Amino acid sequence: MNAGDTAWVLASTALVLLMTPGLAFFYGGLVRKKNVLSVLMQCFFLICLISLQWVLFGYSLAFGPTRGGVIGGLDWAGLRGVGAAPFADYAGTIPHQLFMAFQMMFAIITPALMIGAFAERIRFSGFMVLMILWSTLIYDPLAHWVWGNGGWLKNLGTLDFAGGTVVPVKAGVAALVVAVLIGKREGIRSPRSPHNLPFCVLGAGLLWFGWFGFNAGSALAANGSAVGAFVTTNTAAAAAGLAWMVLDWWFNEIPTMLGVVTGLVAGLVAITPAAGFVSPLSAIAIGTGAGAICFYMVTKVKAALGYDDALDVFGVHGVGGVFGALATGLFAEKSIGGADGLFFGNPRQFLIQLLATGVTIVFTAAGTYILFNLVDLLVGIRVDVKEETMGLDLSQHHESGYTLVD
Amino acid sequence: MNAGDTAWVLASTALVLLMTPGLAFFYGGLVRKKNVLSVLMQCFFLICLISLQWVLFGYSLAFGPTRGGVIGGLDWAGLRGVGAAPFADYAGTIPHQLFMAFQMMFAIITPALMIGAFAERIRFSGFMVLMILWSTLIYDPLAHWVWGNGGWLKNLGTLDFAGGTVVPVKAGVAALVVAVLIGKREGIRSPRSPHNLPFCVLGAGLLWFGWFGFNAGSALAANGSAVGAFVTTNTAAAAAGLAWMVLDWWFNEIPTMLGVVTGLVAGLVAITPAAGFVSPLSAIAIGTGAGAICFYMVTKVKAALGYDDALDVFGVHGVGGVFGALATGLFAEKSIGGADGLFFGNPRQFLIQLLATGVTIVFTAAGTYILFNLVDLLVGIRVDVKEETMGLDLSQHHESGYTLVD
Amino acid sequence: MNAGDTAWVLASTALVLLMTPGLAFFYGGLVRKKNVLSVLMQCFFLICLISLQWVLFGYSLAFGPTRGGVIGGLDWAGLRGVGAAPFADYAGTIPHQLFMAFQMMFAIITPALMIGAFAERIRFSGFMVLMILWSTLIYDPLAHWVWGNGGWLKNLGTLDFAGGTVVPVKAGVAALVVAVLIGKREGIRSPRSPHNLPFCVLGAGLLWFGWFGFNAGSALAANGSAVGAFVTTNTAAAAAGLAWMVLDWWFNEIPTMLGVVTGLVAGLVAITPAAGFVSPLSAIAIGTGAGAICFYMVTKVKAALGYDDALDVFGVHGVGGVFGALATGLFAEKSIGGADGLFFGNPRQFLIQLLATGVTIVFTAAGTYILFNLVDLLVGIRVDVKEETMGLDLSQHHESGYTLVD
Amino acid sequence: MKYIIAIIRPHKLEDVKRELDIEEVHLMTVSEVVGCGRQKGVTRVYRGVKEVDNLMKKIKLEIAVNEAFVEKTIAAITRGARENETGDGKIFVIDLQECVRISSGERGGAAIG
Amino acid sequence: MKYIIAIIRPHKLEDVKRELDIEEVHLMTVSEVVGCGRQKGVTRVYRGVKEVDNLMKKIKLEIAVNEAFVEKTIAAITRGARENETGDGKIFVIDLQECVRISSGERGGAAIG
Amino acid sequence: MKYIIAIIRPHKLEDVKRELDIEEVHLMTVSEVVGCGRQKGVTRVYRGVKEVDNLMKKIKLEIAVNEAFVEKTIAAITRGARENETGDGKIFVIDLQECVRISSGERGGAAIG
Ligand SMILES: Nc1ncnc2c1ncn2[C@@H]1O[C@H](COP(=O)(O)OP(=O)(O)O)[C@@H](O)[C@H]1O
Ligand SMILES: Nc1ncnc2c1ncn2[C@@H]1O[C@H](COP(=O)(O)OP(=O)(O)O)[C@@H](O)[C@H]1O
Ligand SMILES: Nc1ncnc2c1ncn2[C@@H]1O[C@H](COP(=O)(O)OP(=O)(O)O)[C@@H](O)[C@H]1O
Repeated sequence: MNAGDTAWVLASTALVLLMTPGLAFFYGGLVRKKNVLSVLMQCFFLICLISLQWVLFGYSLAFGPTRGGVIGGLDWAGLRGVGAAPFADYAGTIPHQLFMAFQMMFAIITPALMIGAFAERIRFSGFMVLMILWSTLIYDPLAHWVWGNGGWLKNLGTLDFAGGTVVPVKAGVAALVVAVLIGKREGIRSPRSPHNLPFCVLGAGLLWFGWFGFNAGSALAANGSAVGAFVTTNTAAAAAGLAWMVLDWWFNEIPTMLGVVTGLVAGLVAITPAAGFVSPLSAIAIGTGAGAICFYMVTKVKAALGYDDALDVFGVHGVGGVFGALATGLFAEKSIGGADGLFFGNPRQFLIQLLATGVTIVFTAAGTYILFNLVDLLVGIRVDVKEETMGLDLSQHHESGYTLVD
Repeated sequence: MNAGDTAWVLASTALVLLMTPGLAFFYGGLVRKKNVLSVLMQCFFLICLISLQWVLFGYSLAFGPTRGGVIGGLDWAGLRGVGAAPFADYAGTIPHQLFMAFQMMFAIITPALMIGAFAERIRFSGFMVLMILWSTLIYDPLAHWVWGNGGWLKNLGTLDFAGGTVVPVKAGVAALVVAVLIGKREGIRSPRSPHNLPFCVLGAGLLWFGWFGFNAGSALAANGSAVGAFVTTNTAAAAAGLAWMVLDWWFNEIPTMLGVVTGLVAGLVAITPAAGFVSPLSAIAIGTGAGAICFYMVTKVKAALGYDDALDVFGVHGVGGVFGALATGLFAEKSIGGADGLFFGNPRQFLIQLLATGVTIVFTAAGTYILFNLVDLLVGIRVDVKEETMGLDLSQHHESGYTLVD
Repeated sequence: MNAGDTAWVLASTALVLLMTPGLAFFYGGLVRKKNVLSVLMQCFFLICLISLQWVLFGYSLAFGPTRGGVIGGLDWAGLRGVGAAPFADYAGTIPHQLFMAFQMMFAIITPALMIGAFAERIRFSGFMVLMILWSTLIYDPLAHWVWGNGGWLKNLGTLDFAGGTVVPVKAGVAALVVAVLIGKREGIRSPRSPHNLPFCVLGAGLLWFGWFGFNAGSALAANGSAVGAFVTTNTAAAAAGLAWMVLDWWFNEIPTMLGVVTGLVAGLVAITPAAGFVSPLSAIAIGTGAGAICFYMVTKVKAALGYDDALDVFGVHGVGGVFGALATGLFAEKSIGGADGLFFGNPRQFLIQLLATGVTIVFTAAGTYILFNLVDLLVGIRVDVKEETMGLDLSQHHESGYTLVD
Repeated sequence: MKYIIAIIRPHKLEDVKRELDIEEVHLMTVSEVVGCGRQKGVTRVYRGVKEVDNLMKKIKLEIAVNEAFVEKTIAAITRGARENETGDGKIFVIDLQECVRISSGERGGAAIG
Repeated sequence: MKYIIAIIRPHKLEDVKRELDIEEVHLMTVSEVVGCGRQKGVTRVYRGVKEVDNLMKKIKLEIAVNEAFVEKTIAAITRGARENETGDGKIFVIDLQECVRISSGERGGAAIG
Repeated sequence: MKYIIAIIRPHKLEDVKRELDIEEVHLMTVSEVVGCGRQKGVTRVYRGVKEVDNLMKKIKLEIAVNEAFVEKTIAAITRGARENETGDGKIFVIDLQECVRISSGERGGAAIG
């Protein structure tokens, strides 16, 4: 065990925990005043829920001794045997329990990312049931495939530095499915101004800060790989923020604050699978590409298709994630992370990335579709019109974000 | 000296510093608009004040060479002799000055916790004097007894991983005493809606984040004990947040955002003395218990007794802290932290915990009672009615939190 | 390479990144509602811009192999050769790329500090061009002189622990120059109440938190020097916050929240160059001095001179920085940081500090003057009156911070 | 001339504006208010304690019109705001003596539109 | 019918509502305003610079009532809001020509309550 | 007595107050509103999508005055608020029947100032 590595992964785990409150504010600032708490509540509920689920059985399902490459066994349920000693197959220099905790934070933020898609119209009880099922039946298996010891996608040689396939692609695709199935918000004809854009910016700042833990922490050590991931993360975010800004200027005469923070989040998403595998200059390319593609998705494609992905989870996380996963297969360099991508002479890697991403998309979409319908039948997922116009804060939580007169 | 341990404790110290601004927002969001700055101001004043007091003489009183197990001598006043070399009796692998700084952050947040009890009606000058005296005459001696080399409670074998006795119990009890003595707020017949619940949630997020430093940092090393404390901390917070949510649902038909954040803070409080001594599954029990007991205190007992503990410092921190200190004596496991509790065959530990908690309560209550009356006599602790209805921001600080027209 | 040191500098780098969002809120809360986004936007734009500039060529200009002590060569452009191996001349125990990333965050926050001076009236396009030029032509060379291997001021023996000369002095002086040249805000006869003082306090909290990375991270290792810098940083901030509070009380009958946070930032600024060279007791002196001098500047001198430094960048950062740089030459102690100051019998050090500060002031002022006029000519730096009265959020970014009706 | 004050449900603002536009009433002043009416209030929970708050968020419209527009305006607001339930709101009509357009100094009916 | 506008101190809202309830006046519209009156303003300090701000936070009530209730309403507001000091506020009474309940289309005195 | 309601541009508040002070009109109530007028709205961009919002931020003044002050007040507001452009705002004058000073119980013209 190495104290330096442990110190960095401890700090990283705390940083990734902070991302979910950051995300809560990033999303919370964008909705209307009457729904701000519902977004925060969903995020905090997920922190609490998954923290327990993971300790009780989630970690074991995702990372426990494999059952045929498909799912982990329950051998580690309740963290039995997951203690201070390192488990070398995952991380040889830090306590096994720390690896577990670090992964927990990923399991928390993935469903949290979806919240933006069905914001302002989901029933809290339906949300709860959906999330419990989704985390267990979709997230945990997929995590096992890509990251678990013996997982079949891992065995294929998929590159996914910090979970760009598992986390944003999955969240983005599931978000799209739910957004389409739950239907459009009532009476929203045009985008509504964010009720508190500074909150959104605060959230973006915390996300950027926390993402260093997400990506550089994924090296699971305080070493050159962590540093490399740190630098590519920062670089891609910056490039994507600027890319969005330039496109905003080009198409709308002026750069916007929301554009910059949206862009930078797209960049963070896209660099995630690639962080430890690519050079800083490739990170500029990936970031710029992510900014541009997500801009196009959100401004053009979404309008054309007409689904109501309230806060653009699919457009930013889904699309950015897919782009990043594929870009990893293009820009990876053996001298940096141990494997080459297409641009460095290894087309096979690109095909593997394509396959892994495809599998993720199909499995997530199908699973989410089934779960949604099941939960809708049993509990009901959408609030009724009265509750929606009144706002979810009052109707689902009997609270208001702010006082009007006090 | 170990660089990895030093790195983690440096990071933890910064994290614990951040808890006080986090607390400021947790509390600040709950008061009425006209008092938000007074709460923030009191928190920041304490950060500044105790930072100096601790360097000048507080650390020496609390941790300096003992005078009969009762108080530290002034040998280390002005940090004389407290330098880069480790002081093995406290922490053998990090600079002595770092141990001092880490403890400083605890000395800051303890009185800050009390602010919620007398919020919206305390005179700033009275507050200042009370806090200077309280920190020096109540906090420092008690810290010496429990943590100081040769402190009499420490010698008895009290278990207190991260200060669950010293910090929340003390703050909670003192808060209750002050809340009762200062009297109820003017014209508050029913609970007032929080003026900015998102601020409160932001504060809770920062507290959770910072609490990793508080508890996992208390291992004073980047090792398995730190990791264990990290995991139990997260688990207990999650369990307590969910427990409160379920009770809210049961009694009030609906889960609330304020309920979840209140619950999770109760969980963080309760796990604090136990963090490095119990298993993650015991942490679930402790968290759930803390959530339930604090819910009961705040909704039933407080209403029955009728004191005006404005932001429930006693109900959440005091009660949660006492519960946690006793639970440590129940759930501690030798294989984890070196000592067994009642449930693992060692009833003596439970009795020690009971004694330490009892001593803390009696000493704090008596001392706070005396200091309050003294300061009230000399300076006056309560604002007059005019100042109170005008709001403390304007009357005590000549400022407003927000512009109405700008 | 040392994992513990790497862990701490990784964490520090993330902390320093967070300072710029912190600064954004510190400034953003102070302006009027209609300009809040413009301030946030400028801060985030700089994070993105300098992150790329630094990777592409900025780092190489500032730290690359020297060309005569005046500027770094482009040998390291695009981070060529800046990899995982340590570069011993800068930091022997952490990856070279990490040193680069840590320095990047300094290059980001320096121009960001200036934003307060010309807030509420700068054209965004003019701002962009000015910042690109300023960073490249003023920041990078000066960084080279003071910190670069072979830089001429470094060779002279200037003490500057964490960039107190390069960062705040430079930003403060440039801010004053721009504030004077751009002219006063329209229709501002008296100070305007901050539109959201809690945001300002939030920003101050994040700044304090992040500054631990800035100063203690500058040790570039997790060692006694880092711990010493950590403690002096905290102490000076506290002393300065209290100093301002006392002066506020003295002159205005009452302590203010804005006063405390302004004071503590002044303290953080002043201790920066001295952090690793002075004792905690000297830090109290430096902090107190900084609080007092900045109070005097902001309340008296500024009013007398009549320039419109909207958020007192010069009064707090410029003056605090100069004071700190000189105080380093007074209070430095060989036993702490390897060099003595005037008070410890080495007047030469004070003269060197004087020279370095003087050079910084002259070079920055002259350079900023030229760049301002150039950019004003080419792009135009000030918005027209219509845009100004409408607010920069709407006129420069087509957005509003908050909804009025939603 | 009349000064019309209408209190409506917040989410009806867009519908009301659309209906007013149809009637060629384009000018108005809008603000957020809280209303206490016959409508049963909302339940709020604060740390496990439940209570009823009878102040509901509403939108207030102020519209100055010439006599000829009064009934049209009332009708348009009613169409846009109605859900046929308690809480839909009220319209108040007050006599307006004078109206001045600041930019031109015009007065009376000419200044109103 | 009359349209009554009252400006009161913010912390008096609950007292005024209680007094109005006693008089069976339950309906009203409430908003936050800032008032500039005879009351000496508040001192504000901004970074060491002191100035007096004469805009004070107030609450505005709007209450439409039938003639029979006018004096009762004025009396109730006065009882609830009075501290016998400058700054207590003002009550303004305006003639109300028409009142429409949106949900039912009722008009006049019947719609008011 | 008259009840004057003025809608002005936000940044003109200080100028208007100064002009009113000159005319010895010191009392008023101020609030933030959004206005929909002839003034072309503002363009807003939300994640790359542009739209025009015709609700502009305005300041609303309410000033109760005795008859003798009506024209002076209108003139003062006009002087302070005018930029000679669409969007400058409007002034509405309504008949005020009664005015009560809460602190003293005074009524009518004596209570107004
Ligand atoms: N007499 C009144 N005076 C002032 N405001 C009123 C009056 N009656 C109703 N209102 C306003 O209209 C809103 C709707 O009134 P309410 O009684 O709930 O609905 P309805 O009349 O449609 O049943 C109230 O919240 C209040 O703001
Ligand atoms: N003539 C007026 N026109 C409009 N509002 C007024 C007028 N007089 C008073 N007000 C409002 O009433 C509030 C209280 O007035 P003030 O003169 O301070 O109290 P009082 O009349 O009780 O001495 C003011 O802040 C203002 O909002
Ligand atoms: N008929 C009206 N009824 C209510 N408010 C009005 C009316 N006309 C104008 N306003 C208010 O006055 C503001 C300025 O009106 P606008 O038409 O833009 O300016 P102007 O009349 O000076 O050209 C509007 O934003 C609105 O708030």
